[in-house]
Amino acid sequence: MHKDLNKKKCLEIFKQLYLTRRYSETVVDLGDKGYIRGPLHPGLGMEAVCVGVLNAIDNNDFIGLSHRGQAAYAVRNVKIGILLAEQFGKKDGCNHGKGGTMHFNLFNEKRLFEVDSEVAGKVPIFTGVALGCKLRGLKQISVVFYGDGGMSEGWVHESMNLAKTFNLPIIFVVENNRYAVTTKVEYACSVKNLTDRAKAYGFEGIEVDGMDVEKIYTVTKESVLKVRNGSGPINIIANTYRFCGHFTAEKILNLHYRSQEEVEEWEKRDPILTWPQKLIEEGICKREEIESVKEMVEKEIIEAVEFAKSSELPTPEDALRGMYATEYPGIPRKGWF
Amino acid sequence: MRELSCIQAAYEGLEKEISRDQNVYLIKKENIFNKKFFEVLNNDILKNDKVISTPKSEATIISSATGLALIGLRPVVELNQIEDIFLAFSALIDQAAKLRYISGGKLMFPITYLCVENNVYNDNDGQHSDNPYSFLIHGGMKVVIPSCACDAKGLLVSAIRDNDPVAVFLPTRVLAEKGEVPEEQYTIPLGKAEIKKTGSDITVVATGHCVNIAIDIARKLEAEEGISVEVFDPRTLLPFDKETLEKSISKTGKVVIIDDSPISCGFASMVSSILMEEYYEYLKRPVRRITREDIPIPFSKSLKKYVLPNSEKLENAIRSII
Amino acid sequence: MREIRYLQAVAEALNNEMKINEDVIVMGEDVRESLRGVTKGLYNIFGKDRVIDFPISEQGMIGCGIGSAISGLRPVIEFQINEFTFFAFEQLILQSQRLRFYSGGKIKIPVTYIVPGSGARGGISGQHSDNPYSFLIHGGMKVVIPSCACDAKGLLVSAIRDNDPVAVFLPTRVLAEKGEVPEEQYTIPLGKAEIKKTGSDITVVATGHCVNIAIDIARKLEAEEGISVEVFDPRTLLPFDKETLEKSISKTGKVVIIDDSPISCGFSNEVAALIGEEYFSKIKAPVKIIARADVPVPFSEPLEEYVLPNSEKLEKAIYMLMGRTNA
Amino acid sequence: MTDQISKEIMIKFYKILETIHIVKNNISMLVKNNEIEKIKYISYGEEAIAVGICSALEESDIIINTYDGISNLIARGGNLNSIFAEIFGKSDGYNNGARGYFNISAPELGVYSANSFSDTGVAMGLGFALSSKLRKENKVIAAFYNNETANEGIIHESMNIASAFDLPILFVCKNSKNIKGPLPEEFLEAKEFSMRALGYEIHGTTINGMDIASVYNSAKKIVKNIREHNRPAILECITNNYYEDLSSSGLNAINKNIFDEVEFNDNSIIKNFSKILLDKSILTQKEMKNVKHEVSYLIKKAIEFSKSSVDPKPESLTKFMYADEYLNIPKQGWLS
Repeated sequence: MHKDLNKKKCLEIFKQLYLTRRYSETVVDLGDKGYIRGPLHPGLGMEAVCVGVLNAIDNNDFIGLSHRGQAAYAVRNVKIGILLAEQFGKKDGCNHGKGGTMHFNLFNEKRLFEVDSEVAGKVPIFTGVALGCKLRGLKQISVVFYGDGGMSEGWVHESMNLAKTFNLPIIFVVENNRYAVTTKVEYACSVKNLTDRAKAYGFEGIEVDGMDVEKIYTVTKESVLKVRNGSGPINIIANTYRFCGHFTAEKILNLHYRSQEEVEEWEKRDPILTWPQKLIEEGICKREEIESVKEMVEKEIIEAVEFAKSSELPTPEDALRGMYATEYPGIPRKGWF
Repeated sequence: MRELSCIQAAYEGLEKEISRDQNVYLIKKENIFNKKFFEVLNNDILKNDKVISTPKSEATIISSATGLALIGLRPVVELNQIEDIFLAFSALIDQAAKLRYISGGKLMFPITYLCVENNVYNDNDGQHSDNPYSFLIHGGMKVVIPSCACDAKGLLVSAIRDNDPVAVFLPTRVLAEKGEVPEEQYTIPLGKAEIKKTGSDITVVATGHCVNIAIDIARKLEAEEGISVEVFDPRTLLPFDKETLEKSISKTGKVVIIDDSPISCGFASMVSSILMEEYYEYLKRPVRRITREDIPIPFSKSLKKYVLPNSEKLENAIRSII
Repeated sequence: MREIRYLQAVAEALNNEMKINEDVIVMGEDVRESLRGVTKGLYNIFGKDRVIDFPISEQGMIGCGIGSAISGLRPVIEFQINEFTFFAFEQLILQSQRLRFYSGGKIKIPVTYIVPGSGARGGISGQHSDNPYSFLIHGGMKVVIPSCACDAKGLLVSAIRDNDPVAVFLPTRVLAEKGEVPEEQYTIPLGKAEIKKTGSDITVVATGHCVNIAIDIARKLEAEEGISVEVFDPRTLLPFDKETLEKSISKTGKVVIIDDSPISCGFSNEVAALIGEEYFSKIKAPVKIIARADVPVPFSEPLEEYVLPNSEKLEKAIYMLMGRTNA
Repeated sequence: MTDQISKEIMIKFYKILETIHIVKNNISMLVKNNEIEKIKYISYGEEAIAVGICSALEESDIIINTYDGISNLIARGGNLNSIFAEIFGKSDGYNNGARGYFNISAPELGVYSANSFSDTGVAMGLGFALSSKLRKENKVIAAFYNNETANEGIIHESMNIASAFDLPILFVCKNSKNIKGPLPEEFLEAKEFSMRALGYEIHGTTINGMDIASVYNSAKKIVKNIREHNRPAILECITNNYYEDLSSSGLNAINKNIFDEVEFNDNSIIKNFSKILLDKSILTQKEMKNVKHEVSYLIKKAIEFSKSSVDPKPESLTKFMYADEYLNIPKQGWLS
């Protein structure tokens, strides 16, 4: 075990993993029951990447999340209630019901940014954030998550070039879950070794097992040190897998892009199972301690659901507020009604 | 008062704003003009370390300006080819214009896009010849298009101080036009139109360089035939100053709109639809639109004139409804 | 006649067209598996050479479509999400729409862009709910938005056979609706509107899923209030069939426009401006516009309802124009 | 290197080089004399690349231009009459007067251009390559782009797709050491653009783009490779570009000549090449002079032809715009 990962930290990490998992499952369940509108994109199976990376950096470093980065909220102690309230479209949601799933905004409070849901859209934005940090002389670094699908998007390439050009303090984390919706990474991506992309721009790319929190933690710790010293960007490729479909509607679509065996093979490496097992095997903590964490999480989830259910819906007229920071009469225009 | 060209006025405003506010940065692409551009303007903005030169990657540059704004800076992004708006359409329409709203009104994106040399009069064949502001209006972004040097400075400064993304278009045709510009820093509020010439028979709504066309025609018609033309320059296309237009239209009851962007779903259509919906009772005659046709700009001179709005078309339109 | 769903009609049209014409190929993201259902099963029939999955690279994909269209293929490109058009906006407008012009009319670019699931789907928030057709109209591209299954099949076939880029928008809210659709392959010409319901008191110009809203309201008002509403569905937004609109307006003299894209510089504005310019003398009352407010679509249901056009707003507008007090 | 190239081809190269150069000089004169529509600038220094690459391709192959399409077009055997008619905006031009100088294209010769200064036409090359592959036409597509646009996302997308789909494209990067403010190297840790090939598992080479023989030989080899294996490749050609500024609008209306008065007339490519020809006694001074005279004569004829050509008719606007025409489009505003 990495020297920084003491018992307390290890249990905390388990709590974060488990809370994320339970939150995702709860959301899917609530979606099925009709409490949450629209499709959901849970990161089931991919929790380790986010948890590993976020534990290895400071709490005030800037994070651009992918749409499967729900674990980040658990790591930064966000109340699950306000996320659920947002997904219920309620007033107490973190975006007051305007953003919904995939757009949680906790940037001011927690430096977590998920507002934008464009494919890899946060990559150029966070290149800008990193540039801003450099211009303003801030010590914070930026970490931005995107998927293997996003790697084919033009602005990811532009951002990597720009980040190296200005030697920006940014870590690009690719959550390579092997499928861009249904398209295999081997089909869409022209390099076998994904780290070659970074090398083509003259900076380091590191591949890491994305199901192993400790490995991710170690790699990130080392990278952060270099990035903070001003040696420019780093690209981490974390190989992981999503256990669920691309989105919740997938189960009715009858898709055949991957085999059941493949899913089961990966499920054996589920961080929610392997991490506590490792802790127990290495004698870091006891089974009972793990169980008590689980109980705590269940309670938290129940409270959060209650909170979200009891929160009020926004008033319809709110729909026209919040578009502009400097307001003028007559905008936003709304037509005749 | 001293006279400056429109572009000099704009960059003077920008330079002073950069020195005044430590958060204002100029992000510009490296390009062919770089070395001499500011020498020509007699402006030493480049000596300022708050000017960031970037490689040509428009989508990322515009999107990263959103990132700069996210942590409290007020970037001014110079777009010197109008293609940039198309290449970075996602970053403009889907990110900058939307993110504040999606965040529940919590985040703020004070970004200014300064679009210089943006139309057909810049000797580039048909390329870089678009005036894509109607796209941005449809996307909900504030759009400013000054028609003279004095407006250029004041509106640009307002745009920089505005807390939302604002696109400022400096039409090529007016870049070199000189006008009186106060030395001190001043602002002209967004969303306020100006009556560039008063009149009582007909209102001409004109934007950008078309304002000058309209004023010339107005003078000519007044002198030669006693037709009194009022020239209405909205200056800000979004927010649009309906109230001033109402005043003008209640007086004249007749409107011609002249605008240099394609006609379908363009700015002229928006003004016309406002008139048809809200000020219908004042209207005595059809609302005429003189705009660019829905056709790209051809190279051939003989074809160009069919595509672009010009004074002859405006004059005909005025006569047709007087 | 048999009844099938809108989406089935679209898929059938595409399938038949690929059988008839070997040059028709399908490109898009996840088109093999088909998330949206438009291309379902095509991969098994036509194979990897004619059903081509792309990486998430919209610019590259559209560029590839343009090149293959110039060299004689007829690509049908699916945008999985309506906002993906923004990524490739430069390729869509500056290249695919204009290259023919700048070649001096020497080349043809017969590309069809399909945008399935355009518009708000309910709970998918600001960045996946747009109806970006007004952007394309302003760029000069032919735009089609069928409102029923029968139109969808015929118009899609016409779009594929058209020798210019045509964007076909399939509004989410009608994808599951059933309608009578002939079995054989047929075309409905672009640029021809259809009067979906005749009436004499007022004309409602409606697009996409708003056509159904308008028809429902028209029936209701006719039965309950005796107001005779004519529902005008342009079907093709560019070219716009103003002749049919003129006929309708000459009869009614009153117009409401209902359209699900943002109001400013949107399609609704274009129609209103057209009326103000060319049919001013035929109009007896102000034109009313029911369109989306100029904000991204919010997530929460009451907020979303407030922003989008709906039947309640349309009903009020009609009452108002008819001078009824219950407005 | 030059030894491998036959005498006839060397002479042909010389003639094309001179033609491109004299055509550009003539256009510049026409702009200065206000005889044609304004053109913002004319670039010199890319002629060897145009001639080398275009000569290495087969006739059925396809070329995607940058803004300097005219060099490619002439190297491809473009008709001078049609070229000048286009620059005069006349109906006999390659694009019937719609396009003009920049990004001129000639579909009949397989020379295409995007409507772009950002070289986004590279993506279009994917489509030509794809359809050639599907129809087994065995074409190679040469897609040109510049160093300044090499950082555009669309170039990356295109290279990724080309490699993932095994498409026969040659990406030709014209890396000019001379233009656009600071050298592009300042923006690039990887000093050469061909290094980008690593990110797509394709072949990348950097050569001297001022040396026509080296361009021709490398291109020949790479094109052969592409044709056999259906794999894309990057060929980076280092050049020295110069711009001659001709614009008169916008900023230049305030102060003429934003560009440095560089040796835009610098014809080092031709000078060096002539020297080789003389040294190897392939051509004599006199024969060279004759070539120049011959070319100048043809150009004079072409200019005369263009002046007498008719203006395109306004109806052609609609025809250019849509292949299938309908009522009411393209929409035209109110006209009396």
